[in-house]
Amino acid sequence: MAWTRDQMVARAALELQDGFYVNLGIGIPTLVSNHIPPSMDVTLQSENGMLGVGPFPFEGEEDPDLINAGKQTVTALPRTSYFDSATSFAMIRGGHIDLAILGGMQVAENGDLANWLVPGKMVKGPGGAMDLVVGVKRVVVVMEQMMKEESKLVRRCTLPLTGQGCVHRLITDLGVIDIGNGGFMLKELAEGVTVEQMKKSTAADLKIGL
Amino acid sequence: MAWTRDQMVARAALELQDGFYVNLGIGIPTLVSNHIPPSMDVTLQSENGMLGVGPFPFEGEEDPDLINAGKQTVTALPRTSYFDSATSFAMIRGGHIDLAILGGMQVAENGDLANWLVPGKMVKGPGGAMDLVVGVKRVVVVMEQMMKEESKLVRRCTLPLTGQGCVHRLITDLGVIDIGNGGFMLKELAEGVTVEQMKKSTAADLKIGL
Amino acid sequence: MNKICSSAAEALKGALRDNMVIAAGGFGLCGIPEHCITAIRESGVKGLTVISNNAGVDGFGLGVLLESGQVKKMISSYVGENKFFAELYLSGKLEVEFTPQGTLAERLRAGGAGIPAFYTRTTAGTDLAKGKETRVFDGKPYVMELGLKADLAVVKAWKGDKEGNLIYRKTARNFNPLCAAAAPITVAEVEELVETGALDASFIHTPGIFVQRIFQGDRFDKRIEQRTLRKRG
Amino acid sequence: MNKICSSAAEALKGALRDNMVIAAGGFGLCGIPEHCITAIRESGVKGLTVISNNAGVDGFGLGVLLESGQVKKMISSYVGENKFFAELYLSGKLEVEFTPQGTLAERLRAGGAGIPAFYTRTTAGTDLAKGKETRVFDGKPYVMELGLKADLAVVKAWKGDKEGNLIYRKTARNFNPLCAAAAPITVAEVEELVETGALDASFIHTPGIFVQRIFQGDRFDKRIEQRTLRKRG
Repeated sequence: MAWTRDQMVARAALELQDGFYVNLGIGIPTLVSNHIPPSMDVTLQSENGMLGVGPFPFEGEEDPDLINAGKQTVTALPRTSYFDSATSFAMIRGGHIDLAILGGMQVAENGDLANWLVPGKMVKGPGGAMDLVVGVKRVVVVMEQMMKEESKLVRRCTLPLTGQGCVHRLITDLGVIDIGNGGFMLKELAEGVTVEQMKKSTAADLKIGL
Repeated sequence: MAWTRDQMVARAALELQDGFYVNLGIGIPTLVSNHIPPSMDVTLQSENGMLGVGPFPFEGEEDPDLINAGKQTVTALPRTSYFDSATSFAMIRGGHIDLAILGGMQVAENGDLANWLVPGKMVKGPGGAMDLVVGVKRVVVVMEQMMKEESKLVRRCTLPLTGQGCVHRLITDLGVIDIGNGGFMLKELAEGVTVEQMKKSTAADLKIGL
Repeated sequence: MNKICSSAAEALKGALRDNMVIAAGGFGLCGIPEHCITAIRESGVKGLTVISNNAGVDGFGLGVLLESGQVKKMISSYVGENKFFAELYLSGKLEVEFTPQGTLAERLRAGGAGIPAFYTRTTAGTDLAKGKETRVFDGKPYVMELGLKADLAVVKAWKGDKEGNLIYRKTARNFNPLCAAAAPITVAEVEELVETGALDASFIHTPGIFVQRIFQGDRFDKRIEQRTLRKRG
Repeated sequence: MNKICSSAAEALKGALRDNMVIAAGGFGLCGIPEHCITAIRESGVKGLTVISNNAGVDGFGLGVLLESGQVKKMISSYVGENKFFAELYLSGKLEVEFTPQGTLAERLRAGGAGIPAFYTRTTAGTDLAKGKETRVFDGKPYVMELGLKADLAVVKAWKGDKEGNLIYRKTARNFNPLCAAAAPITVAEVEELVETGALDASFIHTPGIFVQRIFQGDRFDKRIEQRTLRKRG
């Protein structure tokens, strides 16, 4: 047993706090926006130049001039502001964003993150991820724990790094793992997942901090 | 005989060209705006954040939110745009301004300019002058040639520099002097001024290029 | 000084040459100078280095310049949407300088602002920092990045006036103002050319000093890359 | 998260301490946060380092904090309008870090944007470059300047909403947006506090993320420093 993608995303939403400015990465992290409690005041930043990202539009209301960093059509909110890319990354690099929730391909026990390149195979580019991981106050990675038969939680990343020592917390389909001085520290298990299973699915030491 | 202040300023206005973006320094250079030919399309920049500076307001129309870099009340034109100080100096430092006309206390034959500090006496600060002299494509200095009994055209500046080798042309009450590889080069004499008088009023070599 | 042109072709006349560097605004297909891209394609100019956050998609945006073989090198942050790009790159037919999005934005801004270099934490300790100077500030490593200038910038705005003052609409702003300031010749295509004075002076995004030529595009395609909707009810 | 305060005193509550660094917007007396300056004076906080392009005039603007002896150091570009300032400085009672206006603007922007240092031609070869690193790019000397951050920023805007989104009026913008981004706590005083949504999202000068507290000033003095007029007719 493990968390479904939706459960992972719901768990990731618990990282949000009232008043937070948050950047959600492309893909699974974007889904976190569906789980923001209505009572909570969270402002989403999209690095293409928007603060206060609203929900997807209803059919017929989509606007080609209004997209998020994943190039998806979105809507505005009363609080929304638009700005150029330099200002957007001034926010990010300058430490003004409270939380980034990003996807990952590998996370190492020293907090290194790889999520932008598989040499010779995948060529997409770093996008805004490299700026987000060094600039945002807290970085949470949401990803499946295993890639085929291999754990994505490793001693040292073998894929090219996105950032060094930048990940604070990992949310996978198996549970929640923090990264501290000593490496991976298990904080929560998904329903039905055992410590043993979590250890097997981690290609590095795992301290238990449940 | 020599040029009056108004004649100096009128001569400085001949430096303008159609389509130019121009920054006029505080004081005498500001007066150049009175001499722009109506047929000429010149846009004035003020480093406090305005492109397209209009004339002084009529009485009763002055606006405390609309001033030039000399803190004088001004007006807007149809073409006007406002921006913050970083953008303003991006224009200046980035080489987007065609011409700056500035005041001076000393100009040296190597093009050095001093116009911001008399140690122990005057304390005003560099303002925007140090950015203007390095960033603007062409720098013209307008000033009296003599300060009391001393020439302001010198071999080397004794006052603290505003910028190194930055002045292209000097317009004084006695005439027009260019600065090139070889030092000062006399280009024009004011009405009634002799070469001899100009040489006496220059504390450095003066080539004659009339 | 007349900045107004009747078409992209006229606006780009004399401004194109082989092996030049062109900065192009836009994020994905949002706010791209589509008329200028078409005119560049039709001009046949080649060996281009193009600075653009993305590379369009197959068959639209900058993708068309990749397909026509006019581009030698891209300086971009993300090209995940373009399959043909990936083929060209992986087969060594296209040179790519991957630059993180924030670094790309800041390098363009620096180029336009007379800043030859700056330091950023971004890429420190990664492959993209290889060959670059690093330096420690406050105990953390930073990478020196160089300002980026182009020979020509092509940008797309919502409205513009005859002085070249521009405003952008919503997220179609993105890299456009940065590109506009980073080149000695900037060509702006606008959806609506308005009289000088029609734009509010306090809300101009790109002051006219950064724009040398401007034209009103006759029809904008403005394609949507990811049409993502929510259900009613 | 409520950012709205009823007064400058409430907005600055808990944000002031001796020997702190405060960045203050404004150019001359144009666009200065006059209510915050008064509240800082009344708080009695001392030993301040103030980052501001100018130092007000005798009796108004930052001049009042100089007169009350609360300022230890100014980081400014031009202080020619303030006689008392000159006295304090020449008698060694006030420390001054003269920073060219463009460098000051860029240092504040860098501080807010996570750029620890950048290079500029400005001051190269002058006394103000002494003790600073210089470096040659493209054959010309450049000076390394450090990003500038404050503990607190006080800014003045024309209109603001409850999220802290701000717009400025005409040349009263100047250093205000740069100061707002360069401090972890920014207090904005506005002439008019409007409902969220009343400002056009494409024309917001300072997005709310840069503003932590906001209040509507009850009356703005808005003095004119050089009332310069032209004659009718």
